[in-house]
Amino acid sequence: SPSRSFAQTQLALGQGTQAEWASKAALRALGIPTPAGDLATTPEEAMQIAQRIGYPVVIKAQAATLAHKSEVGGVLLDIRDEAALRSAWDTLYANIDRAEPSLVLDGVLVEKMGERGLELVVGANRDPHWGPVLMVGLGGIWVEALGDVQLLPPTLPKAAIVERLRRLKGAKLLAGFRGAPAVDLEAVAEVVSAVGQLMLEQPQITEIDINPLVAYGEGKGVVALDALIVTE
Amino acid sequence: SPSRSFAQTQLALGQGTQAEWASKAALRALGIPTPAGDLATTPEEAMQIAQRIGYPVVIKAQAATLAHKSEVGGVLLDIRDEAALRSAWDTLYANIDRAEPSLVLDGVLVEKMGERGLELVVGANRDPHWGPVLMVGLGGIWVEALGDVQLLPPTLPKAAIVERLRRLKGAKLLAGFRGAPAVDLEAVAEVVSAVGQLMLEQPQITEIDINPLVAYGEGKGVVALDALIVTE
Amino acid sequence: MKQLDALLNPKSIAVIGASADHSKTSGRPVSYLLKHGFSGAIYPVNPKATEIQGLTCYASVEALPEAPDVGLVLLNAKRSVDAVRSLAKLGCKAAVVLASGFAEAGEGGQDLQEELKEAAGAMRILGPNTIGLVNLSARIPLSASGALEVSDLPAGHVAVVSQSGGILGALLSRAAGRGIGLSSLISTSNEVDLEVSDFIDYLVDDENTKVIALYLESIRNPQRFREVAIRAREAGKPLVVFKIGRSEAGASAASSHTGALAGEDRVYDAFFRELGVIRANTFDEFLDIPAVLVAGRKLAGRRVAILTSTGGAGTLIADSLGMNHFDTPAPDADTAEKLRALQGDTPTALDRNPIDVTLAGLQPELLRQAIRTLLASDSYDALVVIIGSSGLAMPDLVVGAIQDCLDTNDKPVLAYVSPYAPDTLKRLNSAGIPGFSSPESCSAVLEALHFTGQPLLAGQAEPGIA
Amino acid sequence: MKQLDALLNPKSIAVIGASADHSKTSGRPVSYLLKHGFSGAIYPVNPKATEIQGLTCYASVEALPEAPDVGLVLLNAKRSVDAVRSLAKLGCKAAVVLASGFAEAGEGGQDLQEELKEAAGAMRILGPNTIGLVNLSARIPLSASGALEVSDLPAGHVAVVSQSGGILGALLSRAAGRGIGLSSLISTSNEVDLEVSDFIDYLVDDENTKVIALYLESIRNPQRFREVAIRAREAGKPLVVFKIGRSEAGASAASSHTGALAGEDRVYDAFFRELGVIRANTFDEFLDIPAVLVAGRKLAGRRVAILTSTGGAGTLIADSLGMNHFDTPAPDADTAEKLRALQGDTPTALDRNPIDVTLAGLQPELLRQAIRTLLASDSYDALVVIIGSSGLAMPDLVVGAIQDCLDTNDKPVLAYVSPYAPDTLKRLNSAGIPGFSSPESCSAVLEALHFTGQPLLAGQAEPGIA
Ligand SMILES: CC(C)(COP(=O)(O)OP(=O)(O)OC[C@H]1O[C@@H](n2cnc3c(N)ncnc32)[C@H](O)[C@@H]1OP(=O)(O)O)[C@@H](O)C(=O)NCCC(=O)NCCS
Ligand SMILES: CC(C)(COP(=O)(O)OP(=O)(O)OC[C@H]1O[C@@H](n2cnc3c(N)ncnc32)[C@H](O)[C@@H]1OP(=O)(O)O)[C@@H](O)C(=O)NCCC(=O)NCCS
Ligand SMILES: [Ca+2]
Ligand SMILES: [Ca+2]
Repeated sequence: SPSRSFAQTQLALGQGTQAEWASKAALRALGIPTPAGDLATTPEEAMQIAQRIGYPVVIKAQAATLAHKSEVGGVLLDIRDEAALRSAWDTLYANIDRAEPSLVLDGVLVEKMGERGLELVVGANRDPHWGPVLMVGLGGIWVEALGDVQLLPPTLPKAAIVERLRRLKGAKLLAGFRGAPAVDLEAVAEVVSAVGQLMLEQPQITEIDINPLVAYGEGKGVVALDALIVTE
Repeated sequence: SPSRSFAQTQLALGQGTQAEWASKAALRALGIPTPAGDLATTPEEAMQIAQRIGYPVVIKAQAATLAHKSEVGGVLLDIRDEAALRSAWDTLYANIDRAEPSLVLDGVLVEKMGERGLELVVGANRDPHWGPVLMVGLGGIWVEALGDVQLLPPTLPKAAIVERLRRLKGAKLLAGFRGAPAVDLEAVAEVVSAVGQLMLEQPQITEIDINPLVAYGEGKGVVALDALIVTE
Repeated sequence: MKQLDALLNPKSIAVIGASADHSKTSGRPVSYLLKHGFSGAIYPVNPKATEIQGLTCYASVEALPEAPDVGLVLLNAKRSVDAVRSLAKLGCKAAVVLASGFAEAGEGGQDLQEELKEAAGAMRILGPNTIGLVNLSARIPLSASGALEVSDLPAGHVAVVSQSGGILGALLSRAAGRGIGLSSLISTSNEVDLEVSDFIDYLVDDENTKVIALYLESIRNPQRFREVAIRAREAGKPLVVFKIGRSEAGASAASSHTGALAGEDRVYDAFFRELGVIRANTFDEFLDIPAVLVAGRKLAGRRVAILTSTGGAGTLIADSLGMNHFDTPAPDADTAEKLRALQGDTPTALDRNPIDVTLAGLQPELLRQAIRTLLASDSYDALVVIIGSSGLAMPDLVVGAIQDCLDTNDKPVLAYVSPYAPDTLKRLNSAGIPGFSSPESCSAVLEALHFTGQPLLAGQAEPGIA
Repeated sequence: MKQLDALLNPKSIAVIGASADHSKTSGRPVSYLLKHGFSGAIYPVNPKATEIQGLTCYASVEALPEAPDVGLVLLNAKRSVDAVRSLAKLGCKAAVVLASGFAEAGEGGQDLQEELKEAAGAMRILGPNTIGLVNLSARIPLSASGALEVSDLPAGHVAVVSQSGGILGALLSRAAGRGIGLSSLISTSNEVDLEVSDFIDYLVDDENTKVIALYLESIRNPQRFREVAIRAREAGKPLVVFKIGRSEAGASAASSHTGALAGEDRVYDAFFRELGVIRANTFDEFLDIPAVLVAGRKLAGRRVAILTSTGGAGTLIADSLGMNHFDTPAPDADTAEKLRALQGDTPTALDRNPIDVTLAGLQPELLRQAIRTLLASDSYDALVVIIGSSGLAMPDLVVGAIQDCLDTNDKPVLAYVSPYAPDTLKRLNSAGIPGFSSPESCSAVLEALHFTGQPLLAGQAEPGIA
């Protein structure tokens, strides 16, 4: 459970925009679930990781300066075996080379392919006056085209966070819309709360963006599929 | 273009809820695009149709009383060749047999698999006082979870329909959101207008529901992927 | 049309069941007719009296000396049916039936209402269950509304048609209190015969009426409403609607998306918008908007100048306008130059809007010139003048100064009164300057003006065939 | 706290730059102090006069016979700095600086404001660019606001703190006009020293204040605001906020979703909600809501009884409440029985709400019993009494009848006045019965009561660490 304090962990964040792997490591340290996986710098390492976590996997190019990795072919999904992984590795490096020839990757994040669920967004930034502000909303078009988010103070207890989630315009989707299971709101609230905690404890963090946070049925938790932390 | 009058066509609608194929035939008569395809009563007919329109195809069980066909396995998508079609045919009949043993199908609609685009909903019903009322909205969760629709009088000119589409909460999605192409609003307006025309000319129609109407990029038109007409 | 003219402009009125006791509902109409100076013939009818308020009282309808243009029937429901039958027989043109106990009272009442309809034959009926009507232009009150106790009801150019009798009285009183002149008020209530659309149709041709305000519960015959709404639109007489029944669930049993989503109120909304009918969102707006429309000025864009002598209120108005997507740009160089010239030595910041002309509130000539400058400026489509407590000290002076400038052009000019000043608001409206005490009203009326200025979405909105 | 007490409850006041000319801003404060009956020492200071309004006038601050509790500084910006320095030196506890031309006037003004801060030293400053403050409980006006021209400003239990001076005058005037009693009004404006939060902190301990209304442009120190808001909450003194700056684009350059979506106003909204601070959506609500909260009655649920003698207005209120998700259930059998017993022979439909007790408006005893019955009913959490034109004829009678019933229990009771009747509204509020002329206000105040009754989302909302 995400009750650990960030300060208790050994992780140190660098300055500026953090790569996904580093951002996820920080979130994991707080108990926020992320897909099983690790950073690989060679195809062999990638295969060892995949072996350990099991196929299908996804691979994602990692570099702090690589903002929209999927748009340049830096994310490859649903890789089902060693052969596919080996060829995907080459494809990914070729894609990056084409799009950003001078970019040096930190490596490639090899992760267990996530199951489908309801996509949410959880974020935080600092208001110049009020300090940390958390944001939670339904993912994808909901947040982007509709601005359907709730802003929250960083200290809100979990019950209050759940109550706020229910105020989203698209809240029906959380409650088990059209045969889908009701979403694990407790787990979502724990993530929001942990993000709030992180903002309070680490004043050098200016932004956190978990997009998507995939939520599953009640009791089944959530997984942060992508994450971004910015520090100053 | 959907300027023909329904009355000029030879089509006669039965009474009550019309099956998808009959509903689509009525819409087609007005010039509303539907996927290429036809009704088959034997696997052989199905294969002839598929041969003609080209793979991949979808097959859909047809009967006026079959309201939620996809929920009982009555819709099978992305069938890529003859062998797959033959086996899908059997699967579909088996599914229907299991779910509704006493149901006799009109046949099976074999259609060209539609390309992905932006899903809209276009509908109409009769207000007891005002008469025909048209509805247009973004499809899927937008209309269902959010009620994001515009209601329109049946006589609204196309320019006004386009103007109303832009008032949808999710209107950003129409305008080419996140790199997607701007949607062919003219074509959407033509469908809405044709549905209005149909409601005015055919007082026995109580409801029309096109869900989804898939819209493509500007100049690329729309296709009604599913349709339902109810008469009294 | 002619029949309705007899109802709204009668030369002779029989008051059936008129009572000598003013404390009774049936005692009021005759006194109101006298009090507001009706100059035609008044025939009280009551078997128990020979004279009422100095007028000869007749024992029965049959005993009347002539067929009156209108019979105002103050009897209970059952007796009203008989009186209506007698009036129709006599050749009376229209009757107003106040009694309740008809369709609104359930099944028995529904039957009685059918009887009433039969009894009337070709004679027109307003009501039943109505509080009547008031033709303020001609000062003819055919009503028992207590709001008629007030003597100085200002006549003007806003007509009110209400499906609720109680609301008619409230509107009569509120319009008078705010200095908004009305032409006619009609309560249609049960609409056994004459309905809202009939009066819209009539008022479109009424030269005293420029704006028609409708308080609606439901429209019985939308097709007809559509026709008259289009007539009104074409005649340049805006319709402003306040509609209740907004909270009802609406058509719920429907199986399609359209059915589920097309709640009754949303359907009204769609058709109102199509027809160019302005919908008031709050009850206050229901008078605010007509008060502005009746001035007949045109809003060509969304750029608003705010002229103030009190900082706080100007900012408040600017914020409210901004929330509603109006622009409040700073004066252009030319306009700023002209304003600066007016101010003389007084240092003034003219790089902003609200435009703070510190002394303007106290110097009418300066105020006049500032208003003219802003109205004439190509940077603005409308002007809001803020009246603070200094202006309040000499309302006539400020009101007069604004009034003097209205001939500059026909851009809308509103006044926002910052302190509590009901009398100043009344004076403003009486002078043809729409005055408001809430910032949100300023935004709402400008939005209504903007909507009215738009071409109809539906083009000529050819009525549906079905 | 003590320092603020000297500012709000001074025993002696020096008015620096007091003018004998009442037409000048600097001529007003002394007359207002006299007019509203300030009983302490008033020391006008002006080198050009020896006497002002019968009071000895001093040539300079240095010449004052004692260190005053408060110095009210009416000089221009530059001179104000000197006066403040002299006052501080003399041992004056607080100064109010009216002059504009400080931080709000750009860079030069910003420098002058720094000088002012230095000059004040330990002495507290209200302003500059303020219209001052008014302690209505103790009848001490330290202000030049023209709203003080009115003599009968009702004292009460709503405090107003405003970042705009102009709005302070408007609120003073509007509250008086509506019969809403205020405790203190303070305009903080430039906040060189004392800021809104300081006054919240003070007013939480002020026994005359039950509700604190805040007109805000921006909060300089949200952390401190959070602390005092929680103090107010714990003391049971609701904060009601009207905040402008709602239309600004907000933090736009941010790269994350949160940044893009967390517009400044939405952030305020989130924190206000967390802290239990009620946000008024319209300027009218900014007085409507305090008027209800100050009555101190508790809303336990969302079921509202509407008692009316005029059909139309009752339906209008029911519709507005319904739109806002309040329930208006028909009376339960027991309640209906009791109401029927009151009505005697008069046939009344008691299967519905609005509850139409036809004669109640005219028979005070019947009205009283109907009110008591509805308040006592387990079916309702609140009551709206509608006053129609009949009630208007004898306002004292209706107001008195409602007032008599307030002791039944502590459910909220509101009055909606259907006709135009500003005096009746004033009388109602003065009698402790929140009265409204707009249906939307009734819904808004009930919503505010509901919100106040909810436990704080944030629990004890432990202030953030960062
Ligand atoms: C309509 C209303 C005024 C009738 O009053 P009423 O006292 O019930 O009427 P009645 O039929 O009993 O008699 C009224 C008078 O007419 C007289 N009368 C009786 N029969 C008569 C007849 N055939 N011709 C003329 N007068 C007659 C009676 O003698 C009585 O006179 P009085 O007052 O001098 O004693 C009253 O019922 C009322 O106010 N109802 C509510 C109406 C309403 O709510 N409308 C909607 C508003 S929103
Ligand atoms: C603050 C304000 C009242 C000062 O008025 P002013 O005339 O510019 O002030 P001055 O400094 O020139 O002098 C004022 C008076 O003080 C006198 N005075 C000058 N120096 C003085 C001194 N050192 N001590 C005492 N009196 C002095 C002057 O003789 C003059 O007296 P008179 O009026 O009898 O001639 C005026 O500038 C004003 O109203 N400003 C706007 C304030 C405002 O908007 N506040 C925010 C409200 S929301
Ligand atoms: Ca992402
Ligand atoms: Ca479908």
